[in-house]
Amino acid sequence: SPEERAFQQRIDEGVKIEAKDWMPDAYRKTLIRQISQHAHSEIVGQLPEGNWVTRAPTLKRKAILLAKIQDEAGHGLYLYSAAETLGVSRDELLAALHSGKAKYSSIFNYPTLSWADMGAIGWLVDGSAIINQIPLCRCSYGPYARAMIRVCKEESFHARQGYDIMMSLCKGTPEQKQMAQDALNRWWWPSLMMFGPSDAESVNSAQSAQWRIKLFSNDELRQKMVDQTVPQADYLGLSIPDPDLKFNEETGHYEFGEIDWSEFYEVLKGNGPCNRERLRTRVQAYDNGAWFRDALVAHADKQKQRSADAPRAA
Amino acid sequence: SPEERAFQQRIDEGVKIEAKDWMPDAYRKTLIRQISQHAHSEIVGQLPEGNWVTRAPTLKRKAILLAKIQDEAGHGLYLYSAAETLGVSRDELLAALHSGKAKYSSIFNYPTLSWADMGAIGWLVDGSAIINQIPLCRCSYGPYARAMIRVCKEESFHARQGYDIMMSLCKGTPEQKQMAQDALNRWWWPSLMMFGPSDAESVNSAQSAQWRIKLFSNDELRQKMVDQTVPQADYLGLSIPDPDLKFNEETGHYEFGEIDWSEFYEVLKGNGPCNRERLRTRVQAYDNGAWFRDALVAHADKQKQRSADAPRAA
Amino acid sequence: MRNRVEMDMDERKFAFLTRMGDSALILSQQLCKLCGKGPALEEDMALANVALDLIGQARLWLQHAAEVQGAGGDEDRLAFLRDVHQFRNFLLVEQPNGSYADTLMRQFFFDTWHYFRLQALSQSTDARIAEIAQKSIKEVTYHVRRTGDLIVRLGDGTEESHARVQAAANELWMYTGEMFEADQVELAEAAACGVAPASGLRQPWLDHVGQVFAEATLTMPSPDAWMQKGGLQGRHTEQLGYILAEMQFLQRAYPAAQW
Amino acid sequence: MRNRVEMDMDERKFAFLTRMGDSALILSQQLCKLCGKGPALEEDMALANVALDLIGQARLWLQHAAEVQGAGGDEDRLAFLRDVHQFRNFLLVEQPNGSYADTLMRQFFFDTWHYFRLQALSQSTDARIAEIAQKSIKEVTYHVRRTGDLIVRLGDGTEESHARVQAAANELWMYTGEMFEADQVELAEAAACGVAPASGLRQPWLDHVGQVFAEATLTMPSPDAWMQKGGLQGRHTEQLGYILAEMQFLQRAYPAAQW
Repeated sequence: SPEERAFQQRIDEGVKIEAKDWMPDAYRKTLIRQISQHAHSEIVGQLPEGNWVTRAPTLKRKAILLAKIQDEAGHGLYLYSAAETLGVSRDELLAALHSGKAKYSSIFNYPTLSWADMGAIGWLVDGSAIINQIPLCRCSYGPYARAMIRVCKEESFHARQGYDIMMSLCKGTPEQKQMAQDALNRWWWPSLMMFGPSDAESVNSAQSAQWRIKLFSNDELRQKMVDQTVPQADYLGLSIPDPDLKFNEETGHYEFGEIDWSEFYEVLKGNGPCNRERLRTRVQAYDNGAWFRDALVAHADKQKQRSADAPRAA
Repeated sequence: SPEERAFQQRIDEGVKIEAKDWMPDAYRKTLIRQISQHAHSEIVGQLPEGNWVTRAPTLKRKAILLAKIQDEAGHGLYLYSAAETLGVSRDELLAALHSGKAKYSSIFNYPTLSWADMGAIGWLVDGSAIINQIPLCRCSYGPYARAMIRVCKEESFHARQGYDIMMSLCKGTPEQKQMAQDALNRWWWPSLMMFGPSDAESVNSAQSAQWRIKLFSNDELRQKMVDQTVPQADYLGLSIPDPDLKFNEETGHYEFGEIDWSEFYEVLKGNGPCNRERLRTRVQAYDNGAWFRDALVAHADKQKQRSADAPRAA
Repeated sequence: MRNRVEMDMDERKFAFLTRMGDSALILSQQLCKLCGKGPALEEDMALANVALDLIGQARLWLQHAAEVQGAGGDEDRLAFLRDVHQFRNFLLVEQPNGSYADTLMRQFFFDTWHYFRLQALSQSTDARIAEIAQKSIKEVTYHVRRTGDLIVRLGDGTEESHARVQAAANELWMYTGEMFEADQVELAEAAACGVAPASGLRQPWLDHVGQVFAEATLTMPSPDAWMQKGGLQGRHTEQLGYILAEMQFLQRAYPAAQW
Repeated sequence: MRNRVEMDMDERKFAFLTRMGDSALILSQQLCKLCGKGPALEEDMALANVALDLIGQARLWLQHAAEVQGAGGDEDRLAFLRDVHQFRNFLLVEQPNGSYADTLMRQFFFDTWHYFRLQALSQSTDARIAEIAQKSIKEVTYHVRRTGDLIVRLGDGTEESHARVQAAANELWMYTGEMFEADQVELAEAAACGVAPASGLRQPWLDHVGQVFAEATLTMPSPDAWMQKGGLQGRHTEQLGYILAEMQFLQRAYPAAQW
């Protein structure tokens, strides 16, 4: 249709699409899915780290971790708002999350088993997230692009904090160093899987690329993550749990071993170590909070009624 | 009445009253109150010690403490059974406990704040309980007297275990010794109050004495406890938190300071540190277990029905 | 019944400072448990915010306490290496999070006290105490406004919310008296700082709570009700041991480590 | 993905023994939380009884493990001074007590495995292992009978009790597969003891559970369902850290003390 052609032309010219602009239904749906999935990931992503706030080893580390989790809640807020510009409500999105219809990043279905996981999550998970998200700061949908700019700024801060935790552990006692290595062992492969299946397997990629809501392929981004992370691990004195990992002098890239995608699909299907628990925690929090949210609405209604009933008081 | 005279005569001659014997209503009521209060105390008394089972410092201590708490549940069972011989059901007695109508020993309304409290409770609380209970092994009501014989045997074992914990702490590090002293400071006065108000204040004592369900006065028993305990504290190297305490060479007894009965009455009124919590824990346990108890009854009914429906199978 | 020990000036100041720091620390620790589990995203953020403010304040008080103590310790040694009987926080703040109504009521009772307390201490003649109080009161002014506002909205919200906050108030009331206890430490240190002792905060506290409760259509429990005490002397409820076991695990399990 | 480390015989036996001991220890620890809080006085006593048996067994396994390790440790050092990644218990036993239906189902799944396991080990050519197994199986024979009986009565009790135990079974099922994992340690040590490896217990376990479930009118989840693993390698669920923080507090906080 002519509308579609005009729409695509704007995108090709790098003009941002805004909430009130015409857009194809599929573009809208794809964006709602992608943004809300990202928002849900921020919300659910509070839980694995929340698991260590009460056990942070120093008051300073506790404060930093708590501030980070608070940022994640904030990212959730921006992103739900960005999704809302597309004509869907936060309540609808949460309902989809709670019913299991909407997804969140599978990485949060792994447990956090030691303090070093707070380092590994910052370093690897936030590191991967940033690589995924930086291109999105230039994506075609304005509200999403602007939300991502804020998000990325904070995420890179988080990644640095995570690396700083790893650094302290690696400079610490042998037990601490082992804690760090163990965390790397557990989080390495799941972090690589965060970029999604290999491009060959990935549906919808072409269309999303054309719409400029996906700017690089999963494999390109994954390679970027490996290239960036391996030297960091070397610097920490930690070994990447991949016997096939090696630097290719010609390409200037690290080659890495086969990813066990069966694990990825199992976690996606709900069989990760924490899927049930994460979702249940969120649903319980929401359900337990119903009386609270209802009360705020009821009070606001009463106040409105009161001002309506007492016009002279104004 | 002639029945009453005959009844009193049997008691005076030291003949035990049994469940099926005639007895005055007031005797029955007093016993039900006394025995059930004692049973409730065993049940509620599991909680302050249960608070440290998960934190016992060695596996051996954990096992000993757990076995002790199990004994207390057992004492509760004997005592409810003894009360049931007087024509009241365990469910009725529990209902009275849960509604707050029936009492349990106020001592269990104090919190257990350190491992040393496991020692102090065994040493002082069980010690006091034994002094209270040994005479009851000779009380006029047969089922009660027999239950008390079993109870006392185990209690004296518990008191020794408690003293053993204190001993280890007092021979231990300065922190451990301080833990022991702190526990003694907190449990000393409440343990003295376990014997009840001074005889002058005590109602019903004369009648109970005549019926031989109260064989010594509160003050006599309390004095016995002090006389027995002070040398034990000396041996541990701990000081009794009573500046007025002194040995009277003439009487051969320890004189001790004024008891703060206002505290006793506050705790009795429900204002102890843990009254609300203890009762709530028990009520919750009972309420949460309703479906379980109902199911066992339902299953038993089904089984009965099945055997009735299939007479040939027999 | 307790043995009285004469305290020197540093011991007294140390006790005073840990009372301030421990209550902030334990309350923030309790809020940390709710991370990502609040009733709405906005509440998650607000809770984290309050918890962060309280951790920050706890660090200032405890770091100062450690310096006064002069044993080479620091905020972390005080936070992570003392046992229950050495903590001086109010019993109020160690009470469980319960439902969100309990969490908010606990916070409202504490915030109100905290506000008046910091207001007084910011006039202290002890420059360091005044400085910490002045920094903290900016944050706490926001806390007390927020919780007061929420109590009003929930009290005057639905029947259920009204019942919940009323129950929370009744439940926690007996832990509020301790905040106004003026024992030797309090009296002497308040005098040394040139400020009114905690007992002087009781009336303003009752007034503010009464005002908010009235607007919230809640019944205020009797000011003459029986009050639990002991936190200031290190005699706590059974809750605190569990809180510390969790909070202190890493420092206890890896004593030689730097984090 | 894990680095394989060649184990010598003692390391292997140590791993094997801690697997036995840790599961007994952690399960008993979980039962200890229920002290005085069971649904009936008789259950309180039975639970305490089972917990006592399991503590006793844990002590035997861990004491033996400490001797094999030969580092001068003992049962308490292993119980109280290892961190999460060093524990080798099944994920099953660290799952929360939940409702009493969850507690009983967890126990039933474990008891059934435990029974067959001890039956096999009591024939071990390793005399010490055989001895511990023989002592334990007398107790566990009672445990498995008791829980099987209760599952039948609750499954075939009321609608509510049926729903509760069914939900518990569905919930815990994914933690049962791990009990039959036969990794290097298991295979080599079973061979050394002259007994069948844990994988051989799977069929008898399924048969017994199936039989009890049939009598209880419960639906048995699929044996082919996805199973969680990791406990045997020290990769646990998030539950264990909290369990240990509580259990180990005193030994960690007072490292020099004798109790």
